[in-house]
Amino acid sequence: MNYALFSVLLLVLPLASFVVLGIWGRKYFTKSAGILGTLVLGTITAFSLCIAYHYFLVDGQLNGTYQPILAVHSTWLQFGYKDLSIDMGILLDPISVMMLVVITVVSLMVHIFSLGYMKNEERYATYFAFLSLFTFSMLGLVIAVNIFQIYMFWELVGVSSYLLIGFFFTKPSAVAASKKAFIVTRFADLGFLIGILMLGIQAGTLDFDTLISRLANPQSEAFMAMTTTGFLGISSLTWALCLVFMGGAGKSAMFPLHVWLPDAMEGPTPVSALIHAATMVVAGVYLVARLFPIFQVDEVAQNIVAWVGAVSALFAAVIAITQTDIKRVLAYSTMSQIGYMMFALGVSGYGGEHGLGFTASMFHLFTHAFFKSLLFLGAGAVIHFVHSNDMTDMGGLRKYMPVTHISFLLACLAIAGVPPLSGFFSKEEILLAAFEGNKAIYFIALFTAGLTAFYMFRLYFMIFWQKDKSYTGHHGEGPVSMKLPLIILSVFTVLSGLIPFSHYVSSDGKAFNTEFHLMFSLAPIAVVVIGIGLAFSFYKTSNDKPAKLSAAFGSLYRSAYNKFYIDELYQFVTHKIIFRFVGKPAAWIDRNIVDGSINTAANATEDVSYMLKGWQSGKVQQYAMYFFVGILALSFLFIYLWN
Amino acid sequence: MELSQIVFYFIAAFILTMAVLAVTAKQIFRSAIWLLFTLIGIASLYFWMELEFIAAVQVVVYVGGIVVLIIFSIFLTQQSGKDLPRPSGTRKIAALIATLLGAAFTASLVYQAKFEASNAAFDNEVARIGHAMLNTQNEGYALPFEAVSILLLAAMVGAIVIAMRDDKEKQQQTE
Amino acid sequence: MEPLYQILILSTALFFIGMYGLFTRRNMIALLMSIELILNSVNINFVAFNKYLWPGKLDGIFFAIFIITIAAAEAAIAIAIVINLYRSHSSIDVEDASELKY
Amino acid sequence: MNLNLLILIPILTALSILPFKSLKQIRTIALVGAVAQLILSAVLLNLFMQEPNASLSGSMVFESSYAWYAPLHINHSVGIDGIAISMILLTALVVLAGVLVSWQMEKMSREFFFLLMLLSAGAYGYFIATDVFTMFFFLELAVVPKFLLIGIWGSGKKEYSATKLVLMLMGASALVFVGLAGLYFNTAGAAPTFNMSELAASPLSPEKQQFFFPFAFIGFGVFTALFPFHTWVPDGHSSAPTAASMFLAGISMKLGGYGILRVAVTIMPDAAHYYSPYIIVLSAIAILYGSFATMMQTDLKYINAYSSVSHTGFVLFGIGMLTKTAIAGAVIQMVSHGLMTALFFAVIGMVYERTHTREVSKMGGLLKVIPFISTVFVIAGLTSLGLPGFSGFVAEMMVFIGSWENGGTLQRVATIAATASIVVTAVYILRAVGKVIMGPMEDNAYLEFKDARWNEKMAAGILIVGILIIGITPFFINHLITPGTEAIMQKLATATP
Amino acid sequence: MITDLLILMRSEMMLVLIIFLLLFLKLGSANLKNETVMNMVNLVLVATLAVGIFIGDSGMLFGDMFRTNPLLRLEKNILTLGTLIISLQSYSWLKEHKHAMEFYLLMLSTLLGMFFMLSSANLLMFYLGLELSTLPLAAMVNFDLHKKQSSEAAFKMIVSSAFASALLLFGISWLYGSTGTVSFDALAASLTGSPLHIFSLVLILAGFGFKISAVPFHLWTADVYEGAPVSVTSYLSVISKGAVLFVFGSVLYTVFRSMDQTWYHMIFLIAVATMLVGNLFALRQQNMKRFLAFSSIAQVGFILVGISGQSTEGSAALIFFVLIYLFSNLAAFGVVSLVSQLRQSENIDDYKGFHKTNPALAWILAIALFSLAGIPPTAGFFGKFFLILAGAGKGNWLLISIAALNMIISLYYYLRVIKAMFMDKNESPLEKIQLPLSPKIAFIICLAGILITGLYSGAYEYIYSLVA
Repeated sequence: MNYALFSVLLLVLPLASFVVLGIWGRKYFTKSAGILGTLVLGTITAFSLCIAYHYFLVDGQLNGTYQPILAVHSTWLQFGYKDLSIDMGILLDPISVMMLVVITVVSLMVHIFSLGYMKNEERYATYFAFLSLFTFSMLGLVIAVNIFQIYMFWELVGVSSYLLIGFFFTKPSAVAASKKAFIVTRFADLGFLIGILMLGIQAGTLDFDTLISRLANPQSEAFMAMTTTGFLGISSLTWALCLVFMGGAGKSAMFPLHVWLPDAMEGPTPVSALIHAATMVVAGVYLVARLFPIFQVDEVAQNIVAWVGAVSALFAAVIAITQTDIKRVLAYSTMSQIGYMMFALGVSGYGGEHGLGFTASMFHLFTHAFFKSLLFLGAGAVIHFVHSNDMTDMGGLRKYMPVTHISFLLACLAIAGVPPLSGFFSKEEILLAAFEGNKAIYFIALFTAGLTAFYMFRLYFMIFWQKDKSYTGHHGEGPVSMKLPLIILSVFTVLSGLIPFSHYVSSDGKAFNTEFHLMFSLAPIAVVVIGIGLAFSFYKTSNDKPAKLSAAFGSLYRSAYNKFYIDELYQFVTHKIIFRFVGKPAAWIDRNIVDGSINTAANATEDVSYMLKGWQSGKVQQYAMYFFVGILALSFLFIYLWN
Repeated sequence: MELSQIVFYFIAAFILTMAVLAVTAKQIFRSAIWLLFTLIGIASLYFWMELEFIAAVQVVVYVGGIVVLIIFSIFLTQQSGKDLPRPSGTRKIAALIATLLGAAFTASLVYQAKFEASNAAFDNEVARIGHAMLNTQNEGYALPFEAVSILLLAAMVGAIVIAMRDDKEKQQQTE
Repeated sequence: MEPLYQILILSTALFFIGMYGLFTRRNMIALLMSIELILNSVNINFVAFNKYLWPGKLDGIFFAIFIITIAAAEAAIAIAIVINLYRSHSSIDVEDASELKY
Repeated sequence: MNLNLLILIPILTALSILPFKSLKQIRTIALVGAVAQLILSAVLLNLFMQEPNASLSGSMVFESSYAWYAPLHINHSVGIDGIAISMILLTALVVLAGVLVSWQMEKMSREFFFLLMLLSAGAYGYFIATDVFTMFFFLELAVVPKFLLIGIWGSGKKEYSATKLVLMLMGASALVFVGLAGLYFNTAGAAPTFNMSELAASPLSPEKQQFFFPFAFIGFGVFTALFPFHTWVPDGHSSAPTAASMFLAGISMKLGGYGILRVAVTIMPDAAHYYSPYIIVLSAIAILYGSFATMMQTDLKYINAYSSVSHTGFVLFGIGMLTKTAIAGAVIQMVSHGLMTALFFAVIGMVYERTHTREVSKMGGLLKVIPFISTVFVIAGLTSLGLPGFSGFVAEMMVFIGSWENGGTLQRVATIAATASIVVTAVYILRAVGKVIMGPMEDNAYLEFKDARWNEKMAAGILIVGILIIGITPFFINHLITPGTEAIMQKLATATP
Repeated sequence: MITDLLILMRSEMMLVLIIFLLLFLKLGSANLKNETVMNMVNLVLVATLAVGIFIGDSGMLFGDMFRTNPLLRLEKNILTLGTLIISLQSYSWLKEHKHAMEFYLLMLSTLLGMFFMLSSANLLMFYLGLELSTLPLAAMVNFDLHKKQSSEAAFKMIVSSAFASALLLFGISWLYGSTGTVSFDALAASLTGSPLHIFSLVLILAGFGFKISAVPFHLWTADVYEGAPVSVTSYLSVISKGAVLFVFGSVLYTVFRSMDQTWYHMIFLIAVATMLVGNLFALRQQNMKRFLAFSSIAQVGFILVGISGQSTEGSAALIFFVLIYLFSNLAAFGVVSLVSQLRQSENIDDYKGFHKTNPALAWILAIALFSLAGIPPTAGFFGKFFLILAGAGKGNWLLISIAALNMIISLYYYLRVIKAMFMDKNESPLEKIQLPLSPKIAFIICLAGILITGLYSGAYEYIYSLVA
């Protein structure tokens, strides 16, 4: 089949809808914008599914390994150094195709959901324009052939997320959140950029395949150069990879660059579902997966990835337990799940069975996308119903919104990892990989799994059980456009786990089998059951146990509740230190020293002229004397000194 | 030393004393008189140098012309009677230093410079001078003569215009 | 030869005496007198040089003559100006004629 | 085609403005003139692309030369290469936009447009000159009208700013003059000359170069806001009327960079190698410190002015790196920053015209009432923080890559410092956007605001198109300027580092 | 002989003619209207210019008392042109003046004096020309008969000039004593650079310095310029200064050729001092005339830089610049004289809001000032550029840098005036000024000069061909 045509359309259509809706939207498409956007998304979803079908099941494979296909490829900007150039193109390989499916499907669901959810918004058209822009940039990111291309779309998704978080631009909190999100990720991207510079200049290329082939084999001179040279005793390859990973960590809200993610929940809930749950936040994971062969040859870098992932997973889970804002809980859970994916990559080996972690990570990315977006959309429906984000305002909703209730429950089970739902399989593979790769991380992961089950069901019970509050002016569960996505996603949630993922996605493109030993699965399941049980006992009905518990944990609880004061730390560094000790002085110096000295010079000239004015005394005899003294001086000088 | 020397010294002393008096006298009228004597002394110096013509010009123009002009102007400005305003001490000292320095400097230069005299006799017959003055060829001074005449004319006109202002128009202006 | 140097010294002395007058006298007419002294000393130079060093031509003499004439013209204009000044603010003190300054 | 048309058309426009009185006639003539300039430069570009030996590295095309002051070997000689042509296009765009935004210039409109046209004539003449004297002539021609533009039509402490700007720029050109005189007399050629190609062909001895390079470099550098001689930028830009600010930041600040490339680097390559570290350090300071200083500004025009300091820092930075990519990046950055900052000043002018304030703290929520202008504002902001798809990104990335090519520690450190500025840029841009465009509406009087008029839309549109063309299809301009940069690199290669 | 007189001295003859004509008219007490007198004089000046245009002849007259050649002829024409412009500009001032005839008589005799000075091949003739061009000027300075300042200025001028010429004579006398000649060529041959020669060089330099008002011999300038009637001021600042500059250049280049090392350094010092002092004093002036006085001092500093180049380019640049300076300064003074006619004062504050009421005049003044500041496209730019370039030929980069610095300082105060005219508010700005015909013509000539002389290189190339 013609990959080029489809994949190009895949990019062009959303871009076109963005331009059209962006420029003429508020004039001509005030009502129809949603439909238009959704139609476009439907089309490209069809395309991507068809691409996936063809790639995975028809002609992607060549003697047992999936070949990367360069559907489109052209030089975009030629540099004057070696044959260094930024290329634009479309690269189709298992992970990118898998991502295409995820992105388009989730995006389509979000579009449909938004039809109802955003109906009475003033900037309805703009909203869909932004969604299209995001979809375009996200797709561009995953099909990138070139590390610089990925960087460019990286920035684009950043800005579209900025625009969408700040969509309710009259809310100061939203504005602040959007700003924070952009700046934090920008800071991370700084590392990414420098990493790119190091890798690109050393390898003399920016294309992924060439880059990987040069840096992943220990014989190439580029590899030699980068491993022999170093800084602070760390090889420059490690530096480069860590800096690249810094960019990934920023986008994927890994500790300690996660601070923007919870605030990003200020955006419209569907957006959170799309960007901050399913797609953009996993870009970091995707980036690492892209460069996996290189990471895989560098021990240190890979360990850093693993540990950052593990720590984030635990850290986020702990915080999630204490939060009462429904969306924030979900945000932290997202962070925790992405932590899973990260350390899965971190502990993975390369090739076949050893590449289990890689596969697992991708698998989890895949499943997580569905159940997490489902959770968010469900939360959106709830918020739409309750007009509040705060769990304490909710309770007993199962009676009012059954569809939401069921789908939400399914999603909770999935994320908790209850068989036979999708989450179970992916998480199981991750734990297996961790068990083989790194025991310490395995135990952290196991513990975190329990925590996950606990806080998810805490959430679930607090929303749908307990005694119900008085819901004023409520208007039913919402239009079908909001129910439909929930149902579809529930289906995905239930079934996507059954896909034999390792046959399609693996570190080296070769299919392999993964089998589950019941013995191994016991531990996780037990942990999950404990977690759910605790949650049940604490939150099934409202009682004072939670208060007791939190009192028992005391300071730990408080600091967890305050997200371990990370935000305060950032506040301190940025405002107190950067602004006060760098910015202010710079501005002051500029006005008073640099500019001051120039003004001083000017004034000094004027002063001198006032000092001298006595020479022009108006007394002709003095003039005559100056005259004569001048003569004497010149004569003396030139007769006795200057000869 | 022979007589001419003595005469020269006498004349020199006379000129210098008169000059000093002229620039220091308390009353303007007196200093005018001292100036007159100085000029006469210089004339006599020319006589001593056997340059009768230039001496005569000196006497005629200066003594007969300029000094008279000056004295007239003194009368016109009714300054004859009272004492002159005295210059400030600092000014005096500064001037003294400057002039003495200058004098010493010039004198030293003069002594460094080796002027070797020519013993040829100096013919300054009035006839020669007169002929030269009207000669238009080399060695001739006809053009300078004309130039000076125009200068004198212009000077006269200027002086008249400035000095002979009638104060009627002044009143017109002040009104 | 001797007389030349003595005459030059004489003229130099006269020159600077005149200059002293020019610097110190506060009466405008006295100022003019000092200038006359200076010019005379220059005359002496020219005449002396012409007589003792370069008798061949009459440059020095003529210079002297023209200087004398110009001195006369100068004096005429200067005195006219002084008189005018005296009329406009009945003083011929140099210090009073220092409105224009700085 | 005869390049002198480029000088002639603005001057003729200026002169034909003079007899008219009413604003309507005057601005129409000015607009026609500006459009003519744009068309002319477009035609020029087209011809240039067809020119066979345009791709031959470095050879100037459409050259013509008239003996001007023959006894002094001074000629009025002109010619262009890709670099010059991109500058010319930039000028044409900015001038057209400038005419459009000053559509309502009631006060002394005749003089205003006259001076504007004079300025553009100066800029064109400067960019096409291949004789250093001609170049210098047009350089100064493009300075002094600004005094009147700022002083008469400006705002705030305009007289002070105008005087400061003109004095600093003329001081700079005085330095340049000394440098030029040095070149003129010390060339290794037979006779003293001002002709660039001859000067480049028979360069000065390395010692002489080291002596005269600072004069030329600092002189031109002041135009490009070389630290610490950049202080004319904030005051001048913020006091100037919109069109003048656009011209000032959009074009005048590029004169310096262009001059450095043409005169300092090309003619004195040895000295360029010798001084490159100093250049790098100074410009890195300018980039970082400029952006930090911007962070503290509260007046929109000051924000943009200081950010210009930081952005034009990249020009000098790229040049200082002396690698082909970096120099190409510097050139693209000149064009890009020209368009971007012109756009920014234009939109600031539009905002100011409505809110009558430029204090960030006194505005808010404009997006609700004037969406078009606000969108343009955001676009300008995003360009300035180097978003892919806009021109700024391309330029900065080329500079970064080109700088990283230098293995030296100093260069690496400086590059990292420079890259750090993109974060700071994001901070101050988003602060401005967040306060002015987003956020709750500051004042209900806003509800009366009218959104952009057609001329404002035109102006913004022209510049945005320019920005997008560079941002989305950079290979085009890159291809355009490559021969020029290669020529410079050849000169540098001849020198002994 | 007679034919020679008529041909070689034709410009001088024309002047003498008009001088005596005026004299007889005055003596015949024919009471003509001032307009007629002026028109007559202007006509004769035009005629002088006309006869001066045919250049190609050179020769000596009266032994070595008078010589002429194309270059001198050109210089004389420049001066005549300037005098014509001034006489056109002084229309509104002289219209009522009682002594218009005498004024012209004096002015023309000074012009004649300058011609003699230019043509002199001989210190005597040079001295006479100098005095002839100075003494009547002193009288002219006093021509505002009832203004106290005017006569004070005149007094200062006559005293300083007498003193200066006395020192000059002193120097000449030493030269004469040590060489026995006063003719330029002979002197050039026999100068040895002995201490006495250096001393006389300094004295003669001082004599010149007084006339061109170079520091430290400049102190009379500002006071006299301020006190004198505007027309006389412009005459002083352009014509008499210009003439002496021409002679100065040629004397240094020919007579003192053998001592060029010495005078190069003297000129270096004097130039630096002149530029700095002139600019620093001009900075804070409030009176327009005084301001222009100091600016003209600074200009002389730049000219000295050019002279210090000691090259053909140098002397060409000198003449070229004087020509441009003539146009620019006269344009400026023209506006100043109109304003002072109206306000009886020349304070810069009078010019606030000038552009509101008199845009044309404001632009003329602005262009003139730009030309003085050396801003393209005015001719001043080229003049300054070539002067400093000539100076740079010596490779004295210190001097060049100082000159460059001074260009900035000078620009600052020129901008002050422009600021006053265009930017400052003023509740009582000058009323609209009606221009009579003759000043109009003068302005047109000046503007044409300012705008064309530089952009079209013909003038310079012609001068260069004559100098080389």
